Amino acid sequence: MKKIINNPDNVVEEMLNGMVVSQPQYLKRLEGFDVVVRADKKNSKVALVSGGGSGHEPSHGGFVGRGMLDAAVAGAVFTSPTPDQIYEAIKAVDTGKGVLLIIKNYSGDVMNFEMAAEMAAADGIEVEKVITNDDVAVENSTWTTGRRGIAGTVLVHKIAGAKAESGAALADVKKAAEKVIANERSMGMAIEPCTVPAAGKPSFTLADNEMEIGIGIHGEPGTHRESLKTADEIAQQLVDKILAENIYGTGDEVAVLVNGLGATPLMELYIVSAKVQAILKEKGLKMVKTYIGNYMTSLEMAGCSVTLLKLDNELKELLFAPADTPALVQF
Amino acid sequence: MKKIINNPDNVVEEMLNGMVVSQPQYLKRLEGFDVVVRADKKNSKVALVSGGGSGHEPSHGGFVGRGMLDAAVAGAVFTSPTPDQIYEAIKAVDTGKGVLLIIKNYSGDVMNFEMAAEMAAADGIEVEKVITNDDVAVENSTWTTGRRGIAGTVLVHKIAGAKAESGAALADVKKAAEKVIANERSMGMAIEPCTVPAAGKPSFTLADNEMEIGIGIHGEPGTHRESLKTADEIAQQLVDKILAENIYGTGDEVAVLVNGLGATPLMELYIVSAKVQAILKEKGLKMVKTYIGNYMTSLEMAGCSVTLLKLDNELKELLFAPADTPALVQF
Amino acid sequence: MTTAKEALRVVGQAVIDKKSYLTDLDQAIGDGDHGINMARGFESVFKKIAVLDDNIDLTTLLKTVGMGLISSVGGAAGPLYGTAFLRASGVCAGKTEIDAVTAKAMLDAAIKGIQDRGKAKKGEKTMLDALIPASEAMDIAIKAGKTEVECLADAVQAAQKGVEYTKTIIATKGRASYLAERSIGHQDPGATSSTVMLEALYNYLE
Amino acid sequence: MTTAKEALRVVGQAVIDKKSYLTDLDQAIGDGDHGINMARGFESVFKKIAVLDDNIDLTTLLKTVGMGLISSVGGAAGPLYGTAFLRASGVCAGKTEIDAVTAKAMLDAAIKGIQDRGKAKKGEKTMLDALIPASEAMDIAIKAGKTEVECLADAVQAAQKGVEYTKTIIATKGRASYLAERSIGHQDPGATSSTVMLEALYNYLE
Ligand SMILES: Nc1ncnc2c1ncn2[C@@H]1O[C@H](COP(=O)(O)OP(=O)(O)O)[C@@H](O)[C@H]1O
Ligand SMILES: Nc1ncnc2c1ncn2[C@@H]1O[C@H](COP(=O)(O)OP(=O)(O)O)[C@@H](O)[C@H]1O
Ligand SMILES: [Mg+2]
Ligand SMILES: [Mg+2]
Ligand SMILES: [Mg+2]
Ligand SMILES: [Mg+2]
Repeated sequence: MKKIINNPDNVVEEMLNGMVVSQPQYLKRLEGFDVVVRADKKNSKVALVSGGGSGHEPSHGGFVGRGMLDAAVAGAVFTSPTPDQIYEAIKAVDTGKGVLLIIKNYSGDVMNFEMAAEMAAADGIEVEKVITNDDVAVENSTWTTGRRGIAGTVLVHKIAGAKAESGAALADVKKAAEKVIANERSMGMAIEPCTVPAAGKPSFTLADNEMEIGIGIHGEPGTHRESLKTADEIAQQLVDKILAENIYGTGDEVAVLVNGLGATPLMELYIVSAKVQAILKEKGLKMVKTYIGNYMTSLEMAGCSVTLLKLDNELKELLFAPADTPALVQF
Repeated sequence: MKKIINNPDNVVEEMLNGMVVSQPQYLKRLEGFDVVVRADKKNSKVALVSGGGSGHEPSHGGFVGRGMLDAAVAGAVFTSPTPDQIYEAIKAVDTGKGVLLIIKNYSGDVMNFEMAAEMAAADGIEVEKVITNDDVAVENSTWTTGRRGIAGTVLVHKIAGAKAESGAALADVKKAAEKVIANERSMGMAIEPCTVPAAGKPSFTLADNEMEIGIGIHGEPGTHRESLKTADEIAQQLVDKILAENIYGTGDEVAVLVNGLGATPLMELYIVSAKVQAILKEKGLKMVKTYIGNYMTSLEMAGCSVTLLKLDNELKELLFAPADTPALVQF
Repeated sequence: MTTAKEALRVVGQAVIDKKSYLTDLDQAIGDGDHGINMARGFESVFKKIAVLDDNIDLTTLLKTVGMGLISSVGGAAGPLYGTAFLRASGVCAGKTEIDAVTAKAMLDAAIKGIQDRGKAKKGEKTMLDALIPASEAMDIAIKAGKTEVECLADAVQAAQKGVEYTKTIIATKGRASYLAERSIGHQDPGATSSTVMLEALYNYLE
Repeated sequence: MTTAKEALRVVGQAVIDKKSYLTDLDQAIGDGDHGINMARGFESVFKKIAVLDDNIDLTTLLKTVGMGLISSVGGAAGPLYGTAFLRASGVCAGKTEIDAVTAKAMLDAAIKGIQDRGKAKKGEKTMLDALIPASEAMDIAIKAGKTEVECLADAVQAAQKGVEYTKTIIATKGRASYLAERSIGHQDPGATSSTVMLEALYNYLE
C-alpha cells in the first residue's frame, strides 16, 4: 500500500482537520465529532445533512456550503457513520425548519441514519430522509437491497440544497430531492482498484487487460469483469445501460455528470465525455449542463461513472442556482 | 499501460473536443487548431494566453474563462505546442489592447512561445511574456536553464487574469504577473510515476517503499529518491525547501496551493494540507486562502506539490476577485 | 469463576483476533471492512466496560456493549449487532443465572432485533444464516434435555454449518447482494463473525 | 541517381525508425517524448514534401523541412531542428552541387541557428555536442583534402564520439539539467538524433 498518510487508523480525523484548517471560510468542525458544518452563520431554512463512509472526497464535506449541504458526517473509510454522530449533526444544523437527510442506499447507511433520525425525532426535531439509488449496475428488485446510491447523490445535494436555500418547506425540499432521485441514473466502471488504508491491500486485482463494469464506490467488485475496451466503447456501454431504463427520451433536457473515481486524469474523463455527449445528442437529448471531474470518488480507484439527470423547469432552475462550497462553486 | 482512451495518438484532439462539447458555456475551439478560447464575446481588455504540453489538466484549458485566461494552447502530451498554434491563439484573442503570454520555464515552451510572439509582433500585435519558475527543487544558477514553472503558474493565471479583467494596461498586467512569480515558490514529490500514452510505459519506476522528491510535472524523475515517509514528514520536507528561499517571514499573508498530480485522492491532499498549515502557522504566516485539488497535474502521477505565494494588498485583492472558468470558480 | 465481563472479553477478543480474516472475507464480496469495523467496535467496547465493576450484571453489561457497538462500528454490522446486544440485554434483566432457556430467549431477541433493523430473513446470506440455525439447534437441544454447554455446542455447530451454507447461496441483502451470482462460493463475513462469537463463548464456558 | 528529396526521406525515415530508442533515452533524463516528437515531425514533413517535385531544389526542400518541423515537433527539439534546417536552407540557395565546403557551411549555419535559439554551447549535454564536433571534424577533413563522402564519414565519427561524451557530463541546458548529477551516465537524446541523421545521410551517399 502506497499512500501519502501518517497512520491508516487516523486518516479520517486528519482529513477532517485538514479540511477545516485549510478552508475555514467554508467549513468548521463540530467539536468532538466527525462532522463538518457550514462556517457561516445559520440562517433559518431547512437544513440538509448527508454523509457516509469516508474515501469519497470531495463527497460529502466538500459540498457543505451555501446552496448545498449544511452538515456532512464522515464515517470510517467506506463505513457508514454511527447514529450518534449523525444525531449530533442534525442537532447542530436544525433551525426549527426541519432537517432532510440525504442517504445513499446501503444497508449500513440507511440503518445508521434511521437510528439517528429516531433519536432526533425523540428530541422533537422534524426529520425527513431521501435515499439515493442511482446506480443501474444493480438490478432493482423486491428481493434485493435495491440499487446503490453513487455519484448522482451530488446532484441531489445541489438541487435539494438550492431548494432549501430558496426558503422552501421541508416537504418541498424533500419532494425536489425525490424528483432528482426519480430522474437520475448512473453507471460506473474501473480499471484499477483502491486500497482501504486500514486493510492495507487492494480490494481486488485486475489484470493489465481487464476492467470491472458496474463498479460501486466502496472498492467492492463490480457486476462483471471484461477485457479492457476503448474509451468510446466504455462510454457506449455505460450510457446504453442508463438509457435502457427508458426514462430519457428525444427532446428531454438533461444534466450529465462524468465523474472520476479518484485516480483517473481529467484528460480521460474529457475523452469519455466527448463520446457520451455524442451518443446523447444522437439520441435527441439536450445537454444543458455537464459536470466533469472528481465528485464522488473511491479513494485512488481509477475509473469513472456517468450520471444522467432529466430536468424539468424546476430542477433546471435549481441546478443552475448559485452554490458556494469547497468543491462546487457556481454563480 | 492502462488508460481510458481510444488511441494514444489522438488523446489531445479527443480531449479538446470533449472539453468544448461538454462545457460550451465556457469554451470554444479555435477551428483547426489545438487551442481553446473563451466562449463569451471578447471584450476590450488585455488578453492572456497560456498553454504548454497536454497532460496537466485542468491546466491550462480549464482556466480559460472570465477572470483568468482568454486562450490555452495544447501541445502533444508533455510537449510544448508549436509556434503556429500559439500564434493563432494570440491573433484570436487580441482586441488591440495587447496579449500577455504566460509561459512555464522549459526550453521548449520558451522557444516556441517566443517564436510565436515574433510572428504576432510582425503583425503589429503588442505581445509581452512572463515566464513562471516557481519550482525550488531545481537550483537557479546562471549555468542552468533556471527553475521550472509548475503549479504556481495557476496563481499567475488567476491574478494576472483578474488584473486584465479590471481593465489594466498590458504593462500593468505583466507587472502583476511578475509580482506573483517573484513571490511564489513550489516544491513537489511523487509516489507513483505516469505513463505518456504514446510512450506506453511508465516514465520511471519506484519500489513500493520509495518516493521521488523534487518531481516536475512531465513524468521526468525528481532531484532524488528516498524511502517513503509519512505525510507529515513529506509536508515538512516540501515546506522547508520553500521556506529556505527566505522570502516568507512572520506576519506575511500567504496563499497556499496544495496541488494533486493526478492520481492522489483528495483525502491525502487534506492530510498534507493539515501539516502544511500547522508548519506555516508556527512560522507566523497568515494563510488567507488555500486551494486544494488537482490544478496542475502530470497525467495519472500520484503525488503532490505545495505552492506558497506571498501577498501584498494588490495581489490579495486580485486573488480574491471573481473568476468563472471550468476548473476555478470564485465569487 | 466465570463472570459476564470476562466472558464478554473473551468473545470480543476472538473477534479482534479474526480482524484480518473477516476483512478478507468482506473484500471478496463486500467492501473489505467487516473485520476492521468489528475490531474497532470491540476495542471501543473494551474501553467502556473497563470502568464497570468486575461483577457487573449481564443486563447492564450487554446494554453497554450494544450502545458501544452502535456508536463505534458503523456500517451495516454496527446497528445490527448493536441492536442484537441491546435486545438480548432486555431479556436477561433481573436474572442472576442464565439457563439454556434464557440463553435461547436472548438469542431469539437478538435475532428479532437484527430482523427489525435489517429486514432480512434466513437464506439471504447474512449473519442470520448463522444465528437462526443456532437458535433452532438450541431449541432441539433444550427439548432433548441437554445441559447448557451442550446446547451451546449444538448452536455453534449449527452456526458453522450455516456459514458453510452461505457459500452456496446468492446474497440478497447487504453489499454482497450487488454481486448477484458472483457472491456464490464466498462465505458471508457477518455469519462468520456471529459464529466466531458463539465459538468463543462456548470455548470459554466449556 | 540521388536526389535531395530521396536523401531527406532516408534521413527522416532513420529518425522515425529510432522512435522508441530516442524516447527511451529521453525517459531516462527528460520527459520521454523526443522520439515521439521527432517521428511526428518527420511524418508530417513527409506529407508536406510528398506534393513537391521529385527534383525539387535543396533550398526549397530544406525550407519546407524546417517549417514542417517547427509546426509539428514542438518541445525543445522543434524550434531547434526547425531553425537548423531553415538556416541550412539559406546557405545552399542557388547551388546545384553541394561540395564539402558548402556542406560544412550549411552545418555551421544550422549550429548557429540552434545556438541563437537555445543559447547553449558545447559541453552542456545537448545536440550541439554531436553537431559541433561533426563540424570540427569536417573542417579538418576538408583541409586534408578528403572527398565529400570521406568528410561526412569523419563528421559522423566525431558526432558518435560526441554522443559518448554526453554520457560523461552534467546537463546544464534542456530538461535534463533539472537532474544535475543524476544526468551523468546517460547519453543525450538530441545529440543522438543528430547523429542518427548524419549517419543516415552518410549511409545513403556512400
Ligand atoms: N439487512 C441485513 N440483515 C442482516 N445482516 C446484514 C444485513 N445487511 C448486511 N448484513 C450483514 O452485515 C455484514 C457486513 O457488515 P460490514 O462489512 O461491517 O458492513 P458494510 O456492509 O456496511 O460494510 C454482512 O456480511 C451481513 O452478514
Ligand atoms: N537550449 C538547448 N540548446 C540545444 N539543444 C537543446 C536545448 N534544450 C534542449 N536541447 C536538446 O533537445 C533535446 C530534447 O528534445 P525533446 O525531448 O524533443 O524536447 P523537450 O525537452 O521539450 O521534451 C535534448 O536532448 C537536447 O539535445
Ligand atoms: Mg462498509
Ligand atoms: Mg517534451
Ligand atoms: Mg463491509
Ligand atoms: Mg523530451
